[in-house]
Amino acid sequence: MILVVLISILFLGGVLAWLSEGLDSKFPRVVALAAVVIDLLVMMVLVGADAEGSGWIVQLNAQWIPRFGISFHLAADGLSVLMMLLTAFLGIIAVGSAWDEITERTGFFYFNLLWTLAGVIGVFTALDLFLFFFFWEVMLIPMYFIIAIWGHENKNYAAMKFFIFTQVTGMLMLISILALAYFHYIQFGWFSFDYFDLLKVSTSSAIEMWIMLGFFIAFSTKLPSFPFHSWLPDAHSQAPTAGSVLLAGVLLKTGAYGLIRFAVPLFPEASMQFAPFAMTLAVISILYCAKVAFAQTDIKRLIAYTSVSHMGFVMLGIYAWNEQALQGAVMTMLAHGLSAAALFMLAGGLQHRIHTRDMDHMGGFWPKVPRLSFVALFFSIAALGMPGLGNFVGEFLALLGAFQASIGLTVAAAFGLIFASVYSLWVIQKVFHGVYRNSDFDDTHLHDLTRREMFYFGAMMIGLIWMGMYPQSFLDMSSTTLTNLLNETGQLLFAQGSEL
Amino acid sequence: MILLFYIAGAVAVISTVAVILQTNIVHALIYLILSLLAVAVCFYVLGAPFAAVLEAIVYAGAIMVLFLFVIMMLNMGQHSIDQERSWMGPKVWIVPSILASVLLAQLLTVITQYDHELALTTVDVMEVSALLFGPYVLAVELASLLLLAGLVAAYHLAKK
Amino acid sequence: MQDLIWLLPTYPLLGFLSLVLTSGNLPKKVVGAIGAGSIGLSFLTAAVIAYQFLGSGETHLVVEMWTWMAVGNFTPGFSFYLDGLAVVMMLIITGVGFLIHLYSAGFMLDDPSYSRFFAYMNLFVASMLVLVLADNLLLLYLGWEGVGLCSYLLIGFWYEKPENGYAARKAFITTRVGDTSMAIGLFLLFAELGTLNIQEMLHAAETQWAVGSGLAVAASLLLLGGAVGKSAQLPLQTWLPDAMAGPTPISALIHAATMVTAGVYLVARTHVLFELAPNVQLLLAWIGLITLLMAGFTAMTQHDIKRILAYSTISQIGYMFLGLGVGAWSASVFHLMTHAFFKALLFLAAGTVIHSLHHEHSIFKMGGKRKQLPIAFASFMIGSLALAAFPFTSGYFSKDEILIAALEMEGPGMILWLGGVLGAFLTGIYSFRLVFVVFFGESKGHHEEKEVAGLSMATPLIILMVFALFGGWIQIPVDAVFSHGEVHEEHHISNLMHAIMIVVPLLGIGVSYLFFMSKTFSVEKLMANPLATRLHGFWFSGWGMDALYSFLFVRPFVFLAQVNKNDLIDAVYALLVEITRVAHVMIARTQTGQLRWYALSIGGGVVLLITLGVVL
Amino acid sequence: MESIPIEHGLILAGILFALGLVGVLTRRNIVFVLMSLEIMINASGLAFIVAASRWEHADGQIMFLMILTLAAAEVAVGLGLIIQMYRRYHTVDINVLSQMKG
Repeated sequence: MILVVLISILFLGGVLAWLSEGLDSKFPRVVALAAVVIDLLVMMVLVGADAEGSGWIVQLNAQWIPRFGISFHLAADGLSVLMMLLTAFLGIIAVGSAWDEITERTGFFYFNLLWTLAGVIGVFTALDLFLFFFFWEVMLIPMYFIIAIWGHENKNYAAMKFFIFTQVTGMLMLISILALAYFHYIQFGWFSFDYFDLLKVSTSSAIEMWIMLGFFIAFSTKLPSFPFHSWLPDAHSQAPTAGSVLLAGVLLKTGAYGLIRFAVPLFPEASMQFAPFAMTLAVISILYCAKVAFAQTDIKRLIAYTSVSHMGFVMLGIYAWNEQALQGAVMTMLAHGLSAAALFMLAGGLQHRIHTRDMDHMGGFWPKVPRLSFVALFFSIAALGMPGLGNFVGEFLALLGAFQASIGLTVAAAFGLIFASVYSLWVIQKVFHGVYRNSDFDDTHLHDLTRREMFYFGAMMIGLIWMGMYPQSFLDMSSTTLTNLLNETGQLLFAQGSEL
Repeated sequence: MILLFYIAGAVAVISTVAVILQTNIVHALIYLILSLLAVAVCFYVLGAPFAAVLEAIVYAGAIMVLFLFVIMMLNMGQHSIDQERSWMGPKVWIVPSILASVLLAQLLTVITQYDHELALTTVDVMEVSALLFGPYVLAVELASLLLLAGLVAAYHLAKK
Repeated sequence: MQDLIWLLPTYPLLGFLSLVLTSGNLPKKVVGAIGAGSIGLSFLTAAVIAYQFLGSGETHLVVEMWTWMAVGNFTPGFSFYLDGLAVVMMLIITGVGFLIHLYSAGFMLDDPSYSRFFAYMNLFVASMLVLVLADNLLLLYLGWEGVGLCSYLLIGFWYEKPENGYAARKAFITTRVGDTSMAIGLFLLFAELGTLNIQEMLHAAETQWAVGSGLAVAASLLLLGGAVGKSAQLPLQTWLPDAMAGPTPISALIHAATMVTAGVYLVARTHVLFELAPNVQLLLAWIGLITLLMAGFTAMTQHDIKRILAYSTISQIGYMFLGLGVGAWSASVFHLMTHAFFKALLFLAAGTVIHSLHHEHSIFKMGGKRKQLPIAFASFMIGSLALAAFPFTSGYFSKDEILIAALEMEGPGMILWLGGVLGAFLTGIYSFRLVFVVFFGESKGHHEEKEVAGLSMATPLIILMVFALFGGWIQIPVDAVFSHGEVHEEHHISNLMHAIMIVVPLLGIGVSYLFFMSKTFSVEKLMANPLATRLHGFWFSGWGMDALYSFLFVRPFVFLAQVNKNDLIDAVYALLVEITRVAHVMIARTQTGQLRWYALSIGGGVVLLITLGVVL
Repeated sequence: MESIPIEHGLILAGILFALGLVGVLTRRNIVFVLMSLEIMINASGLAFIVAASRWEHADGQIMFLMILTLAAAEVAVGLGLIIQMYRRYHTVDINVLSQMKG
């Protein structure tokens, strides 16, 4: 029941925020903040809760369309709770980053923001594939509006690209879901979209591979992974800051979550066969996007490409499919959620201050905005995988696990660590170091971080340090889920590393 | 009887050619009626007297009268004949003629594959009606609906 | 008291945090007090701990803080491990570190970013202490990366100059290449041995791996990669000379005394692995030898005072690697310590010189400064003597031990020894070239300068002078650490060899004297020879390594990145869009709105269909 | 018993159909177009009658009746449209009506 409450708070909060705009254009943000904060507080109930042996902390299964075996099946285990916490936390951050930035049609903006969050929480808890697909779409459409209405100069193109990429691949997933339900019908004589039922479906390996690919493409587009990543830089560079925060921090994680929860467990054999390709794609993502990132001059595009690069570690970890690798993937998701969100907020903040995203026009900001610079330095360092911060734990564990699956690919992926330092330091050099020159832009609004901004960044910094120094609190939450998944799939993936 | 079929067929073809070549719309309409009547004769010869009668009454009678009314309403005089003439330069004939002859050639090649003599047995009204109000009653109902829809549409469209 | 070992990195870390959180709002005196004081506290604690530890007779001590992460059987902890080696390292770091902090408090006084400087310095010391005290490789890696980060931040400390930023990035990225190799080594070690705890890992390696087995070779090679990156050895040595862009105390602390020797520490710490892979160990020796010679030749040609010292650092670390390579573990660590003394001394003195002469770096624009800069002169004199291994200075003892160990080695030992002796000869030349050019001869420019040396700057110099002179008599308590690897026996080295080792550096100094002091030989004449000119140019550029790497890695990377700036993959999707758009335009053109055209199309379509029907 | 080869009947239908097509494609006056359309419909009706004659059965005639109904409805609507068109554009030239171009 608590899951329904969590989702409906956001849905209702969204509606309420929209309505409250009629009273005052400043009300929606308060309503939105309240909704997300309440959501986070309610979620805390789940954090300490005991899970049964199965790992499911809370379940809700109600009939929805029994004719086709579609049920309203929500459930949360440690992994879901972890992802939901990230969602709510970044939700607060996103509301905060939009606080002053969004001044037009605020009601509709916060409506979209909250509905996206509701969709994401739905995605993280749905255990009926039809319901899952429903939430998958719910988080997509409001996001489209956020980019298309409050975006920057090229917003329509970016929003459309985002929409088409996710929608087309979402369709592939829908086909796969339907095919899976159909094969369940063939095998058992009745329709079901329920996760646990579909786990039992067995088909010929060729069919399994095709259905799995449908899921894989949808999830790896969302992740995103090479070669489906090209919507991300456009979407990020055009989206308003809050949109970027949600996109990088939360929406990308739904792809990874989908891979962990659905793509691999539903099709263990096909995934096993496919793992070398997936890992290769992950490595290409890591290296290729790191290289492209380095060449960018638009700071938001640059960060977007680094996102793709980092999410490559997630995919690498997932398809290595052992405990260290999976934990690494989850940790990377969490840590990247914070660090990428923070970097986008910084980029958004800079754009808000000087009205440009072009790094060629920046330089020498350190003495002008020391706090902002320090924060940027911190998160860049986090992004390049400095030990002691969350990203390192994630990437190291992912690589450590991947090494046991494939030595060659892991070695290649490790080069991503070098590239990461190349582009991260390049940003610092271009923007904050060097000589300050203000001929290129209007610097009247170039002021240091405000108290409110410092609060948000401080929270994220503490989060990252916590993840880096004592990741155990997070690892413990997801470990039951992950070990169960590993046991269910029979420790299948090539543990000996001889495959490649 | 056989001769009648061929004569009627020739009349139908010639008058149809005249229809599409005519510039005066009323003349064309008369030729069309002639063509339809000739086809009605063919029907009769082919053993379908009921169809022949309907062709004469409904087609040549009712539908063509409708045309006539419309032509009268539009009230196009000599001006329109000149216009028609100006629209019918030699160029406009080329592509349609080629296309039509290709189509005809194709039809002919397909048609000539069948080799069957038509016995010209009369199938009279009785048989037709029995079928019409037997197995095809649903089709009749649909046809009535269609006519009703046509009626409503025509009324609506012709309204000012 | 020994359990309080965690206080060592905590003090500087607290210093760092307090300086960061106040973000430069504190008065400079307070900043200096926090910055140097935290290290001073660390040093005191370290001294007490060392005293108790050595007195207790224990071989090692583990202090567990908390489990860092526990994933399956991967359970590295935040745990500290103290043994003789760690004691030596922590004392060097806190001791020399404290002196350098003290010096910096005076040296950096005019800098507007005083607080930022000490914040980074404190963070560095904290990381470095974690590095040497870590009981597992992952924690060591934390310190390892932490010092790399601080090195980056401090090289680029004066960020307004783009070339400083470039040098900083170069340093970080080059060492990162090595770090990545080390990280892969960690993966391998964990995958094969199931633990990253150093002692357990070494024990497991000894029992599971045969000598010379492929895994041992791979693991030790990968770790070696990390070591050569951090310690600026061939082939990753190019960053260190550029790293001199940072403030001089940084060069003293990070790029001479502590961080660059982390590689030596790592190899010494995991020496069991290297003993399991004799070929890699030999490679270590060769790397050391080649590096020390290359750097020695280069040092002779430089004229930036700090670059000379930088190359000399590379060269001295080459000695340490040579020592590691021939199995003289404790000798290498010993040299590490003495080097920390005299090189810190040299750098700090160079800082005084540069500071006093208004940021003049070129030695040829100095000259005859021994009167004006007496403390610096004394420091340089003593430092250079130690560097050149003048008998009974600290450098003499440590270098001697390494060379003797090389000589005793089977196989290529003689060649290694000869190379080492040649290196000593070069060291004599370049170190005294510096002294003679800067402090003797006629005075050039900057006539009226007085030495900038407050109490806080002079004290460390004097203390370091004492250690550089007499540090060679210190007994380092590392026997227990390397006990099973090293056979302690009386040296059977003939007196002739001893004599050679004593005389050769003196010869070097003599040559230097003839060229730069008495001008008996003229450098100009030598340079008249085109071959010499070319050789000079080649050495001056650091054997062309920078150009080579630029050609091999930097430019292709930048080129590829620029070529693909707009993301080739996006072009694929753009092509898809373009095809759709063109098709749309073409098909839209058929929509003429002309009824007859549509009818014609239908007719044509029918014809086509029938044709198809007939044909098929 | 006298008889006609089936192909003759079908050929007649084919010729009429082709002529109707030519008319539809050439004429610009919409009334002529509609008339030509009638010719084509009628031709297909003829084909059905020929088929009915072939099988000596009434089904073909019923189909003709259906076609007849269709033609009646079509003409009614078509003529209504012509009137509308003439009211709005004062012309019967179908080329004028090309606003639906892409």
